[in-house]
Amino acid sequence: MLLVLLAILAALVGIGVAEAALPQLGRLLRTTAALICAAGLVAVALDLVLALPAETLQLPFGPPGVGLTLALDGLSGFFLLVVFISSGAALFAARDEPLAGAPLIPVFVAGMVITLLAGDGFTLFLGFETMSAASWLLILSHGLPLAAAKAGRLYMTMAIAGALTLLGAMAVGFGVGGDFAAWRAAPPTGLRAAAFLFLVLAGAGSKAGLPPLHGWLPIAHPAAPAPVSAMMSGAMTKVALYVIVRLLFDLAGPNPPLWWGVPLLIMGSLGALLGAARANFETDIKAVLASSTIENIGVIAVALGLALTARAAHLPLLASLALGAALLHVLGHGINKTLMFLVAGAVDHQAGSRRLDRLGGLIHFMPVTAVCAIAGAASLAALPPMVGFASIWMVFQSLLTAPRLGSFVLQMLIPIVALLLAGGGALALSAMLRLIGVTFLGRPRAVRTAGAHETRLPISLLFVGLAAASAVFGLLPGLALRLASPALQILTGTDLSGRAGWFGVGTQATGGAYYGALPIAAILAAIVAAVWLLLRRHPALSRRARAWDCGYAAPPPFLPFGDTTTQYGAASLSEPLGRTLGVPLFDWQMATSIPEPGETRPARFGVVWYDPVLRFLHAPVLRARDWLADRAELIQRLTIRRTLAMMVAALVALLVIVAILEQS
Amino acid sequence: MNLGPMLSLAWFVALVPLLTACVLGFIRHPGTASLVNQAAAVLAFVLALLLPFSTDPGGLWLAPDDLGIHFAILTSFIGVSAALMSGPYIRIELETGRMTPTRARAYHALFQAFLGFLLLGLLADNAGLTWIAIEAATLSCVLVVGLAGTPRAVEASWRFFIVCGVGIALALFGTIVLYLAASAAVGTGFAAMSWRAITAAAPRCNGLVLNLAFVFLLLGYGTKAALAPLHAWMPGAHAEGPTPVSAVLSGSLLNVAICVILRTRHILASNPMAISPNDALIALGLASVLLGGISLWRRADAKRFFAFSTMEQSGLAVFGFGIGATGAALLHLTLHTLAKAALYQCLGHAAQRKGGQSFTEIKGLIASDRTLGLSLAASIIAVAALPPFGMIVSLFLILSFTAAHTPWLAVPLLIGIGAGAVALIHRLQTLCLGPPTPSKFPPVAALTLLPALVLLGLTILLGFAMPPPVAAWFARIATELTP
Amino acid sequence: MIQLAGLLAWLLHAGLVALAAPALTGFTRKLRANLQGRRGPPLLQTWRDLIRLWRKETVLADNASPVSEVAPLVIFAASATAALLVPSFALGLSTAATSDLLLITGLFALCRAATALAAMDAGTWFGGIGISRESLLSFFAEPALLLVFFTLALVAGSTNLDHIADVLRTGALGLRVSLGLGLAAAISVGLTTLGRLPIGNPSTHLELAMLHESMTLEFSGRSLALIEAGAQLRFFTWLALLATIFIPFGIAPAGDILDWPRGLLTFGAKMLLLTCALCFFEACVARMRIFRVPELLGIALMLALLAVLFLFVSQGYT
Amino acid sequence: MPAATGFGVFDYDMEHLLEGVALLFSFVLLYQRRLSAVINTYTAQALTVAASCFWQSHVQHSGDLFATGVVTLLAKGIGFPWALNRIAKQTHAAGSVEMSFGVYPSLALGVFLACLALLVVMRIPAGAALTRETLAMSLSVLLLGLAMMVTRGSALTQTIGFLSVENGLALAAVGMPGMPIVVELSVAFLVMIAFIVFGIFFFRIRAQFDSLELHHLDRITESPE
Repeated sequence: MLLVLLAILAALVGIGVAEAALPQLGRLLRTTAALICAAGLVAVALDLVLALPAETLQLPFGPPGVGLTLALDGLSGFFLLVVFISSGAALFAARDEPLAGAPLIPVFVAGMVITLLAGDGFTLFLGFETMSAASWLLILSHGLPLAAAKAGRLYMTMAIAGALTLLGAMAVGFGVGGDFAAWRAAPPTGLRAAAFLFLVLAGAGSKAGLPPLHGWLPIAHPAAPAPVSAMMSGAMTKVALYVIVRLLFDLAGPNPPLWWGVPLLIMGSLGALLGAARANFETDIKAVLASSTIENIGVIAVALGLALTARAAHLPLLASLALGAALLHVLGHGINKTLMFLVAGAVDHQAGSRRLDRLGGLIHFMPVTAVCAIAGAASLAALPPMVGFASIWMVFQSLLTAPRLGSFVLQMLIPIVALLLAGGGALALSAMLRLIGVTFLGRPRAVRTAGAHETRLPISLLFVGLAAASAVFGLLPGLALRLASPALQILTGTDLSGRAGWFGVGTQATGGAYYGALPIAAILAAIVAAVWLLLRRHPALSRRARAWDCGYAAPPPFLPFGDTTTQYGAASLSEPLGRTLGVPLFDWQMATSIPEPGETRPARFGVVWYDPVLRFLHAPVLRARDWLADRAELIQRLTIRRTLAMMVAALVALLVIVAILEQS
Repeated sequence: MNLGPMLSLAWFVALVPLLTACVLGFIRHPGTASLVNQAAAVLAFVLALLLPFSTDPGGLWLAPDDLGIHFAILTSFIGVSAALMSGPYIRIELETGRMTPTRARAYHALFQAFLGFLLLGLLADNAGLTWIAIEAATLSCVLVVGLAGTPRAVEASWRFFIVCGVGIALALFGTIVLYLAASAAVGTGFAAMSWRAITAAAPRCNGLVLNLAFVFLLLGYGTKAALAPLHAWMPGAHAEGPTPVSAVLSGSLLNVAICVILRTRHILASNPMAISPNDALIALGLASVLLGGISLWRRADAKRFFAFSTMEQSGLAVFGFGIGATGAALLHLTLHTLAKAALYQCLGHAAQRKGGQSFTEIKGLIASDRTLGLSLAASIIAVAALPPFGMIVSLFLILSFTAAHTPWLAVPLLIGIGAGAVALIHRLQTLCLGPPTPSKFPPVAALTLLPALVLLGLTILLGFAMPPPVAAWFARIATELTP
Repeated sequence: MIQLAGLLAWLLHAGLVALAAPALTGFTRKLRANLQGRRGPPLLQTWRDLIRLWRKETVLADNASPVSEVAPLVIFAASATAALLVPSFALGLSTAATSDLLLITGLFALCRAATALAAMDAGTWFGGIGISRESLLSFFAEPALLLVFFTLALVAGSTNLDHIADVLRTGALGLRVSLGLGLAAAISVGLTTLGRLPIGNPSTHLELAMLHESMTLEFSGRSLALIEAGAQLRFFTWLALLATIFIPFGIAPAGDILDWPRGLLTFGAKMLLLTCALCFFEACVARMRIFRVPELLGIALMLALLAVLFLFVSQGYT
Repeated sequence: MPAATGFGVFDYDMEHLLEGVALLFSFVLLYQRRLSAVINTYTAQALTVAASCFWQSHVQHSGDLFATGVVTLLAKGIGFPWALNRIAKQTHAAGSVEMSFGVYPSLALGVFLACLALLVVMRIPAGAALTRETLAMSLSVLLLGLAMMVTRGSALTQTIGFLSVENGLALAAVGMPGMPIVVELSVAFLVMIAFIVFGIFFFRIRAQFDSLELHHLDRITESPE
């Protein structure tokens, strides 16, 4: 199986190089790349279902003294699944997009696959850097030069900082060289283990978008072309989470200290709240989706934190439930976020803009895309029949059963984490409703939006396919958890086979809470069908008229779409939230400009808010860098005589030091 | 003085460029001069390639060790690429009138002189001869830098000369004291001057004298290697003057100086009485990385910017030697020399096309000159140690070694490297992307960029798919260096 | 045998819900009118309204999309499913295994989502008022509700409604402090989600006061009938939820057919008791300003958190 | 091998005297205010070094040292001072030397550096006594030459400082028993080349900044690139 994946890897890089050489074959090459991803998906799914044993492979070439080893087991298999789904869909959607950096997309996928298949520290680092560099170049090759440059620079700064921190973590934890098998034998202990934990969380956490290092994500992900944003949010953040799971769960040994899960719990719950709140205030579709990624990553982090704590307390049942929740959410979010970003790309392409207050009423012009978007948003907002609800349900169940873990601090922390997570969930639902409502429903807010028409058939089929996949996993969560069972077996010893059947998933084999996904969906469908039949049996009259609007007069004839400005826009929908939640978190202020009497310009209603992370974390770092650069500049500006004086001083100092050393 | 001992292979490697330099002094026509220049460089490289295979390549005062041979091959290879670049480069300089035919002639002569003295410095076994070779190489480089004649070039060459003059004086004094220490153990005369003899007799020498020698040799050759407090001359020297010599070749001057420092370190390390030399190397290396990485943020001139990047990366290599990651540091030095040579070639062509070397003048290269822009971007990515180029391997090894053994040292190192890499990324975006600035010459022909692309290809090959004999060669040098 | 009994009980429960939900809303209106000295509409008025609306002609806004036609169906289905899941007079219904508190919250969220989408479809500004206020209140309400479930899960061991009712019914737990705090929090959250008086005014069409009605302003005929029925079902479900958990006495145990009549009687008494309490409360309370509601819900949140913490302290949870 | 070491042996005393005189001249260099005086002091120091070469050749009975002595005498004793004077006249260098560091502080610095040199070298066990003292003296001359370069403001004085450093090196090289001729020759040879380069520089700096004062160069260094 590893050889198949190696062939896929080579093919991807080959396609990248081929496309760079022959740009005119772009469309064909990207289709083949998509097919290769699909083949990879099938291969990995087979591997997971048949639960084939783990394999390792030492590549013949590779850097001197370190060597490149690849390893495939259940855990990397599951994440490969998500990466292949997201990349395959993105590549298929990118077929006819005029992308300057197109040859880099297969390289980006290859980078992610290398990271997942890494069998030793260097390959992991190499994959991590390849995927960062490829996506950075893709950001630069797209969009307005100024915005792309700023986003690209911020993105690459965080990527390099993250990669170097991860390198430091692996070196501090496991020393130099040696593959994962050797590392597993000698996990870090004591102070090194604590340093290892925080460095891994800082390095891979910043890449995944865990607070406090998540400030860059809502700026960088939207700047990339739509298919690449889909892969960055859908797949790359999951690869970063894979690195956290692999290093903290698998390689850090079977019994980590009990408090290891706490940072993940805190960062995850904060991420859920901040990400969801921010999604309500963003005005660009892709920024809303990027912020919602932070929320979902937060939820996954909470689940991972719980699993880690349960593993430390040797409760395999709870650990496997929490980890199952995390993996199901990874799969669900991977599919739905890819779908939503591709929809955002289609909307941007058809309606000419990504800004929410220039869209509206797109459901009339792009019905299929709208329906798929509603399905995707429903899952991201964790509404019952969808996969999002199944994983959130499992996360809350593991949260509710967690207080048995004992330590008093944990008992205090778990309710607060649950509180923040529930708040985040509510905000996510509001954000998704706002996104769908303002983009697809109501009346077009700009004439250009009325010019939109449905995407071409293959893309629509892609959307329907993704929405269907999300629905299938929603109705049959057991299927996804079966795919995850090899990973659960490796990390927690038991999988959810007893508890996750075909119809739904429960917390214990018998008794305990049980979420029957299929029966509930059946009841819903039955009721809807019954009422629908009732409606058809004796059809009543139905006609179209002007919207009642509580008796307001008809809009003047020169407004083709009626008075669109009275509709609730993006800013006004989140105005009550802004007043209460936005002020403390984001320094939210209303910036209204009322024209003076006699002025002809229209009144403007705007909102101004700032990301706390960028103000209180990034800005001080930049100030420190400038201060240091100014100090260093003094040395550059030294005149010749002062330079010589410095050299003589160095000589004298060295002589004195040597003299002192020789005395002792 | 019969010439028998002078006929050895090592002498040929050094003498070919030197003799060509004299010949080039008389060739009027710039076209033939650059052809002769290229031929001589290729010949020197081929001869250098034969060095590892010949049994006793030595000769009078020349008995190169593996380290010397390794860097001789590397320097002569860089010399070939610089020579291939100087052909078209000088032609354009002549067209713009920035260089008169007489100066072009002087340029080619000094090019070969510089290359010859560098090779002599590497292959010399006699400490005095090494000193003379490096001093002569510095002088020829100073003259080349001074050729430009602009006020900034004069200031740079004056600073270059004074700082290097003082450095070389300290180095001479160090050599004299080394001779004093060795003569006590080995006896006076030439025996006490040969690196091999001194290294062999190191344990028997007087520790205190060796310490004194080490201080002066470290500071003297440290100035040549542009380590932190002694680096004042290097940015100006790299930035002014014609690129093929002042930037591409002068990178190798740093390598030669580092070789000598490594030999001194070997001598000191094998003498129990002397202080351990590694702490000094670690301190200077770390200072170079931090100062280099941070002052990258205040540069307005492209060539000076990359000069600081050279200082940072060679500082990291010296740091690597200091903490004991010898193999990785050697690989890092080699890969960085290749990558930086490629980068400077592209930058040289870009600066010529845009008629200036500040960041405001060179913008949007990919838009105006696609092949040049892409190759400059690739070389900046190579220098920033990002995949797919090989420097990521050596960077990973050195940083992991540091983090594993002395974590508290790894923190400032990671910050310095991170700051440097981000500055490179930032400059890549301004140089290669965005709207282009007007360029005075037609786009570069792909052929002229061939040397740069070959260099980049070599970094990938050496990084990821190093052939076994080369790997064995690196391992042998590494074991030879660690006492 | 239990499956058969369970199915029978479930069908009986379904019939009960279908009949009682509109009647309950009618009774509430009647009682509130009497409390204000008015005669109020007859008890069956809600049935007549539903039938009248069912036969009326549906008028859709000119730019309304299929969402306006599907949303009422989804609202009604979700509310009905939630109603069917909550055990009323007997335990061990056939849906007992999957009647989970989190699932019921999810179904309510689905209703809210469908209503919001339907509201925005017409493109008028009334829908926007409701949605923006709803998103504000839901941020404060859902965490409180979850903490109440947290308390119940810790007391009963799982969030399965059937199991909780069974434990509370038989367990000699007496009046526990945390359950009392949980009840207070649950009531305030219930009032918010249903839009009852102190938070919103269900009977008026004044823009400032409307919470749910503004979202369904554009609907008429059958759609409005379905939405009204959904609202009544949700009202019934909430009261049934409070009755089953916080007044657990008298529910017939699973499979014990003979006990059903007693279960039915006690359930009817409980529902009437709760409705009267609600009406008395609403009679003497005025509507709060929308930005004061977060404070009320903040208090509910604190009560729920205290409930959980008291649970740890009192039981000395290991 | 040199005669028995230790005080009271005439050969050793004479060598020690010459090196002492050279060190004295280094101090005098730091003291001078006028440019011509600086050049004359340098010439005196060069002559002392030449004398030391001759004396060492007599003591060590080696013809090479005698040749070095002749070369030093011709190049540094006569050639350089002549060229320096000519350049000083041609570039109309100002009479007085720009004293950016003041006389007494530079002398104090000189004393400190001399003490440091002695401290560092004297701890070497008394092997070849002659070489230890020579090493100390030449290191002092070297450090004082560096001090001269650092403290004086004109390109010309900086060159003389550099040449004084070369004198220190020559003293050290000559003092080492049996050090092969190649080093001394090369020292002289390279100083020659360095001097020619200086010459070129002077004219070029003169052409660019019409003065040899370093503050013009400093202005460029301090101006942003």
